[in-house]
Amino acid sequence: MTLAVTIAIMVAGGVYLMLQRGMVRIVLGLLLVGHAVNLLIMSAGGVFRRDQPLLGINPPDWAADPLPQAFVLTAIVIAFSIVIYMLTLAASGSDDDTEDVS
Amino acid sequence: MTYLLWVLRTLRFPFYFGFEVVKTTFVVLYDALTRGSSSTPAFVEVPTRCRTDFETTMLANMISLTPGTVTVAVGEDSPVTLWVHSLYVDDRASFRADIHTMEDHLLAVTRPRAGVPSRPTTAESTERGER
Amino acid sequence: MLLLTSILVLAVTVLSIPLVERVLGRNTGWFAAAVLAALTALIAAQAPQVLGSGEALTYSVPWMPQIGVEFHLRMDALGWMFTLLVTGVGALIMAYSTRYFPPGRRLGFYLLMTLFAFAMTGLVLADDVVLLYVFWELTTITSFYLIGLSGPGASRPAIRTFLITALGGLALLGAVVLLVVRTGTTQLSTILADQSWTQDTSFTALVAFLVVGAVFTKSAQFPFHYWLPDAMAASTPVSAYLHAAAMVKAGIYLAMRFTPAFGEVLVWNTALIAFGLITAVVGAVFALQQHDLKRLAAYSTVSQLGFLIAVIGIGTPEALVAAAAHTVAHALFKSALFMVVGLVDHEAGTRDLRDLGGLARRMPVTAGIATLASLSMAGIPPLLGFVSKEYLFAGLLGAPGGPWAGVLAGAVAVGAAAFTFAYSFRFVHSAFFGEPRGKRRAEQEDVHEAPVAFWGPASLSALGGLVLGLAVPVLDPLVNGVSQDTTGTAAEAHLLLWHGFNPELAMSALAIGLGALLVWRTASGDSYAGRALLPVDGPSVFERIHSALISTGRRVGDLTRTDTVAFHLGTPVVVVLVLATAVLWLGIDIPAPAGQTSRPLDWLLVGLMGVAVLGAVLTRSRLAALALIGVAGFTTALWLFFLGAFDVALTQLLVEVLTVVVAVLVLRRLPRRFHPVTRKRSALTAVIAIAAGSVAGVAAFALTGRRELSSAASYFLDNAPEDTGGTNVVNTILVDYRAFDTLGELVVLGVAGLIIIAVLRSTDLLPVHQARKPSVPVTNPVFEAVPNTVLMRTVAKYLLPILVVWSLYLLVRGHNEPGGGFIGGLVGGSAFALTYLAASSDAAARIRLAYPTIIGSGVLVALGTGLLGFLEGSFLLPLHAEIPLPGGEYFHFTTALIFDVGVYLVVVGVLLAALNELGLESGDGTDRAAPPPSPPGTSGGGNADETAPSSEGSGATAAGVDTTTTGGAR
Amino acid sequence: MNPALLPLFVGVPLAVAGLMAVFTPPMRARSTLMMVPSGLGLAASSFLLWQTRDGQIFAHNVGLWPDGISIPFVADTFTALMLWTTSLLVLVTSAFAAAVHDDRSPFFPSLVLVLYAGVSGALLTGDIFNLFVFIEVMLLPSYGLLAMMGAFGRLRAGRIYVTVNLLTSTIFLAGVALVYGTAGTVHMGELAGAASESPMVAVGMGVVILALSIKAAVVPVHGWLARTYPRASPAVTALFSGLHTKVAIYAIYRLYALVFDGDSTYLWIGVVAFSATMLIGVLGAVGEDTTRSILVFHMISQIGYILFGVALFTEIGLMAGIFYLVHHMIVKASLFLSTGAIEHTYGTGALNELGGIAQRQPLLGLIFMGAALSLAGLPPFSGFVAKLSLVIGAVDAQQWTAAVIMIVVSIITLMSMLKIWGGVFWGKDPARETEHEDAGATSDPDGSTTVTTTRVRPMVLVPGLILTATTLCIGLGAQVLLALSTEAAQGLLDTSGYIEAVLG
Amino acid sequence: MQPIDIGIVAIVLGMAVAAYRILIGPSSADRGAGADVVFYGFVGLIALLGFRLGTDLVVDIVLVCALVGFLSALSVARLISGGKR
Amino acid sequence: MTPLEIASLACMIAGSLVFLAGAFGLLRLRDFYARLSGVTIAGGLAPALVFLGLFLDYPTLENAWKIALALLIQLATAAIGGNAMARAGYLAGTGTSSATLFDDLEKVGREPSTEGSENDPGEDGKA
Ligand code: NA
Ligand code: NA
Repeated sequence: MTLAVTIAIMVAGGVYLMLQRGMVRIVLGLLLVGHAVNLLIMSAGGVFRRDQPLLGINPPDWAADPLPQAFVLTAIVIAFSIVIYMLTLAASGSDDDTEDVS
Repeated sequence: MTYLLWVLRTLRFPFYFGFEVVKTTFVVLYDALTRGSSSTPAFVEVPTRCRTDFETTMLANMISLTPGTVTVAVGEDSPVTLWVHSLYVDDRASFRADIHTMEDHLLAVTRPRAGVPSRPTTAESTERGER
Repeated sequence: MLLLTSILVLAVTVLSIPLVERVLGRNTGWFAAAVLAALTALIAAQAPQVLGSGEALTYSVPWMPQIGVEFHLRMDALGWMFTLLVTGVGALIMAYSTRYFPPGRRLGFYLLMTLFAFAMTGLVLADDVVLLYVFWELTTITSFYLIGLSGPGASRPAIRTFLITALGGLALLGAVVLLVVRTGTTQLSTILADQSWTQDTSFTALVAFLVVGAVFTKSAQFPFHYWLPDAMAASTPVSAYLHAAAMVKAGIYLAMRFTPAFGEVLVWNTALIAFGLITAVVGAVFALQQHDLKRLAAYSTVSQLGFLIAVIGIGTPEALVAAAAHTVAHALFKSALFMVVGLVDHEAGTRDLRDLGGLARRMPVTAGIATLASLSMAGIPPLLGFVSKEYLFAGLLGAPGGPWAGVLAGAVAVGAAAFTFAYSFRFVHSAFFGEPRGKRRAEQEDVHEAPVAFWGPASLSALGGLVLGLAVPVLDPLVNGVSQDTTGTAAEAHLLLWHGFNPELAMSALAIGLGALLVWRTASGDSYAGRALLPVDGPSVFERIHSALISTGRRVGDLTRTDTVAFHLGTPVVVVLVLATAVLWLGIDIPAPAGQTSRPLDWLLVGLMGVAVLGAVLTRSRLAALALIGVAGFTTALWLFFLGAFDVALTQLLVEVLTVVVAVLVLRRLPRRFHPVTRKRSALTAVIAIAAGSVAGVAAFALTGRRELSSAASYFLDNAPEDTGGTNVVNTILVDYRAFDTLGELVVLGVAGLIIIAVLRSTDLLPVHQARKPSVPVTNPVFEAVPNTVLMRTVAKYLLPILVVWSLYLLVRGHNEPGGGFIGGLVGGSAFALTYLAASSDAAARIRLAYPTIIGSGVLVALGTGLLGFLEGSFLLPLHAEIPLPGGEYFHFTTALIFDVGVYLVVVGVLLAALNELGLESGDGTDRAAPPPSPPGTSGGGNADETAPSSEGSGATAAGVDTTTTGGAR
Repeated sequence: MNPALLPLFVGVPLAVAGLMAVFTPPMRARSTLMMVPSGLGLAASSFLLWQTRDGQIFAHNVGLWPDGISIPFVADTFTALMLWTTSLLVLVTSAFAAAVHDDRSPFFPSLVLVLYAGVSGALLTGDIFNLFVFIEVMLLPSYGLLAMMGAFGRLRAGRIYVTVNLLTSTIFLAGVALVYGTAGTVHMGELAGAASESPMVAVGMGVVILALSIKAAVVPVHGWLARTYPRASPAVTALFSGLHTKVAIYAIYRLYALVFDGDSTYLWIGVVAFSATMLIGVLGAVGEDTTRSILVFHMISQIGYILFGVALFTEIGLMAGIFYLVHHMIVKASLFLSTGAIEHTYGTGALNELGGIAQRQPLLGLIFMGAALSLAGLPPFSGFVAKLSLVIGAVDAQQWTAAVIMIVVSIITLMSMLKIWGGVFWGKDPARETEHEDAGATSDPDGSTTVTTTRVRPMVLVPGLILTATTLCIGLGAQVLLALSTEAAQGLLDTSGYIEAVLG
Repeated sequence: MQPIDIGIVAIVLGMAVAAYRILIGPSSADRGAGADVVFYGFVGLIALLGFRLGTDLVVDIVLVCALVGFLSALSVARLISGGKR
Repeated sequence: MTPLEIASLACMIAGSLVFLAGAFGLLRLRDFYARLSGVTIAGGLAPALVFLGLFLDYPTLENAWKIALALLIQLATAAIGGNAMARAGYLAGTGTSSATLFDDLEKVGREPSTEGSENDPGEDGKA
């Protein structure tokens, strides 16, 4: 529930920003939506188990599903790669506006 | 003997500075969390006795870490001049004196042999102290 | 075998044309004519079998068995007749072409003409509907090119012709598909013999309708007739062959071919008779109107094709006999007439009847040919045209639907025939007899007869009409065979020049009489020619539809013709919302949650996220938005901590920090505030956003957390230490179980570094934005870079080694505790970021490392580790070794660690690339020139969006130079 | 073939890409080196195609972890066919890029190779999260290729392209999350039939397929494609057109077959969306005025055709769709290469600024028109067989409206192809006109000669020629590709072989 | 609820307050200062979580945070001064 | 609870409250330079207390040096961050409170400024 509400807030905010003008705002919106989806992946593992899946420290009994964590790690890096590239695009050309030139 | 004193000074130093921080923290918090403000802010030029980058950095950081004061600029000369913004400045001279006290504690640690040199008192700075 | 031979010979001829043409040039026609003549002889020799015994020749070989298509060929009487027309007339035209064109290369023409002959032969021999369609379209395509060969002026007519005939072709395709699906076979003869589908009236009507569409467009029936005159832009040999004798007959052939199926289908009869007669009349009337000999011939063809279609529509054996006879007659006289047009055009330099006249004296042979052919066309005995027209009349009188129908059809036909007589007269008389007229009168003095090689083929064609007229019974087996093939009954017709007084004869006489009257009343058509009879003409109607379609298309394109990114992002979001609404509307049963998914402290994060997101949405300051999104990112990291994902949280944290570092490098080149948007748009966006958020929330709530731990998760938690030697299960997944994901991820990251470099080398960075320039004079001590950065440099000096050591520590321990290549790399990269940030000048900040090399090496290291896995049987399989340590313990070494080193290198390389490419201002490494102190009013009060063009240009140049000294790609 | 070698389809191009980023070889070697992996890939995929032609399926658990834990790499006929086509396109397009010197741009060879590796991985993987990763591996180089090479407006195009694709990838990832949340696995073998059994999984998988549809530019989410592709460099457009949307289509085929079991409940959605795609795409095309923008809209239209095959989900429908897919990849790339050659040589793709090229270079005209006619579905080219079988499939499934749309669309397709033909290959040659003006105005002989001797260099023509020849061969010898497509279609209809191969 | 949750609530509240400062500004420097505070709160919160979740793994994380958090502060400062070093 | 745990808890809660107070300082103090004091509190005393609490909770030698290192780094970086922010704000022309007595920097080189404290013209012209 809490995670779902968080995801809802993030997606709403992200979509709002994404549909605005200017590359930076769009990038920030996409970033936010990306975070939200990462949380969704975590949620997919079932967040009623919340112990760290570190078997040197914890027994596996209540360890969280490690697979979504690996997915999220990969997704974070991929999103980061694209975000820094998008920021590069925002800073090149004539300006960062994303609307038609009237 | 000098060495032992230095060790003691060094050991005392964190407590001195910790106390300074705690004290000023409460002063500033009182100001911030009560109605109105008693602050008399100013940007003050503070000549120092720091010779090495380490000393300069330590002094500037101590000033910055103390709530109510922050180092804004660092001058080029050696010994360096600092420009400090402070919330509570009565006049230049007294503020500089406060900073120099802090500097004394610092140099006492960073200069185990030479000890703390005397404070710079130039005609100009005295003059400036008069508002 | 003969069928295959014919097809193969033609195919080989086509393929050999490029070689032959290289040698023979325009005389390639002789070669082609020889081949076609030989084929004609070969096929004619089959008459005894095909016509005599009535047994069709067949050949078949599988082609596309998956959809039942076979390469079936079949030659019955109908096929025999059309094959002969194609090859015979083809031979004549090819020969004619050798002299029609001036000396020189004619590769395109001969290639296409032989290709056409090939296609047309295939069309009339195909016994597979798909194959038929293939050849049908092939004739269309060759026709298109042949018209287009005539130069720029022919391009629109060629395109119009192509489109209209292709439209019909698609109707044929529709019919083909319907038949194939219905009958389960593609063999034409089987389909036509199959009685099952013809019982279904509506299906039959649909197929008939589609076939009619194909027939009408190909054979230029009203209202598609206009393409034929339009196509006269083609050279005369092309017109003679395609637009008189062969291609237009494809429609006739198709109509005759399908008569067994549709002969009794009302829609078929009605459409063919009605439109055929209309076409006959319209064509004839328009023909008389023409000044251009070629257009006259073209309209005449339209008219004659109308006659043929109408009589095929009757569907009786007698009618089909007439159709067969007239097909032959028309091919002969019309090809002759077209060749005559070419002769006249060639010799007299014009085809305009207003500029011709009296040519008979200069070109007696041509005049003779023209006369002979025209007489046949006008239906004057003893030519073949007379006989065939008599049979046409007889056939039409038998129109189904009661006696009045026959009378009506007959009457209309007589009317059309009268016009036929008139334009035939006009053709011969206005061109060859009387006095020379018009502008070119003087030049006509120099006109002389064409060489024999030029007029020879035409004369053969014209004489054919005479010979066959006189010896018309020769055609009996043919026409009866055709009748047998198309109606199932042999008509047992005996073609005769004279078969007594009968209605047809009277109709012929009437037609000739009326025609003569018409000639007299219109001064052989002159007084009548050139007048507009209809308010519209075909080509302009076509063009109007064409441009209407184009403007519709433009409007369709306009729907998405915008660079507004929000539009392109909004569309998918809205689609998702629509589909989500549909799913919510339908509803899905969901099981109960598998555990307590919420904890009280979580609400703190919900609240913090709410504040951050709301702030980010509301603010118009770029910095605030970035910072607040950063807060949201940190809150996400906190969430990850709450969920027990320490590695992920740490990664998220580091990425967040580095994103900020990179983002500010970009942000300082942009205005302080975001672009303004209208309130209305904000409201709409807010609605979409809230809907999207709700959908996402509902999906997260309903579709997650409702099952027990997955089997994969249990496996990992139970087996990771034994399988991999690591206890940090997440890390073992990353570098062992799913190393392929990680390999992909690191490639993605590396490529991001490369494309940042590549894009910036092809594009200029924006300069630092005016609004962000310091507003303090250079003389102020705050401005001095070197003394003021001493603090950070000093701290950085102590921090750097810690960062490096710590990053390596994180790298190595990752397999068992939070860390790993990525986290280590990010911390290591931070060291470079610190170096960059703390430096007192760009020159000092520049990191002189070849970061593309670092990135590439990282990828190679990771890949190399992956390839090592092949030693034990699989890509990316980690190898393990126990390395003895001095203390008697063992260090568990795995190649996964080397893999992680690759990850580390890529991360570091990319961060270096971003910092150097985005962060540095100018190539010389010195500080930017101090900006002039700007008055407070302008520094902040100006339009945030405005950037003076001059400063932009200079800044861009400065930034562009940067590429010369950074990176190691060179 | 040893299935353990399948990951080399990814590994070899990546290795060469990495090497070329580390050591920058001299120009000439660069061009050659760039083509080595796709050449090897072509050979390997031909072999794979040969081996899988009878329905044999190769699968390998990468890293040798147990079934369901490991990421499987799987190759059946469909995969092999796609790999073959992909390799061919990458090879040919690389040759074109080398001929027009695109490969001299920074990192171009590396980026193309990574793109190739990404596509190969996406085709081979049997794990939907890994599919996500490989789609990203494919996209990242594309982001750069689009924005760094091309004409005016490429940066704007680059922005649209990267943002839309990121959004789409995010939606894809959300779908993966929901699938994992509901089904508890991302392994395609374990997911088999899951969506037809559980509506919850169907929703998650629906999100994945929706994201793939956006990537495939299905109407109404096609606008981004029409705005971005025409602005890249011709070689890049050709490469993208052949690969990107096609990977999405491939994945839709695979996932719908595997996870939905071709559930006919959702058939109507596809029928509506894909019919609209056919129609909107072709109408958009006919309204455009430059070669590439016309071709790009056609791409959208053709995507409707291809996806119709999976919407039908009959053997003939799938077979036709797969045939269409392969045909389309080849033909579209050919068209982009021939018009790209013109654009490269003459500096414009605007119909009203070109003309008379057929007369000057008949071979170029032939290359274009062969592909154009193929695109319009005319015999004897592959497009005819593709369209015929698809129409038969539609009629067979009683999808009358769609069948009619398919036929109507092909005439409009022809119309717009003729628009290019009439504008670029026939008609007045503006260069010649300029020549005359020059001759009249100035006495500078060099100026006019330069104009008239402008010709597309032979090396630039060869790539397009190869592809047009391929479409002709596929049309004439259709039974070969039809047989392979049928085999592929059967693999989609009966997924037990696939499941057995990945789960043992 | 546990006693430590008071601290967690306090820090989150403080972060929210700082976020509000980021939003209202008014100057870029104010926003930057707000961002700094949020980050410090984040570090503190992780330390508190170590107490709450009963793991000293957070010590390493805190160390990393202290090391890198400063980068964002320096970056933002660099932005505020328009890239001026 | 052991006394160590109680001490740990007390330190942590105290640190958190100091942080909250610092954040309120950031909100309430009247100009940017004053607000920096809030930052200093949140980045100096507050983390110091919290870190101490963390150490008391896990009082091992390894944690001792790690936390000591973390604290040193935290203090050093917080100070540098504060300095950088102050200088950047000054460079950007961030306004000062009207109560400000004097500015020695200005005497050395800064031109007279008309900027009011809460109305920062350097920021967001088109507000
Ligand atoms: Na301070
Ligand atoms: Na043109």
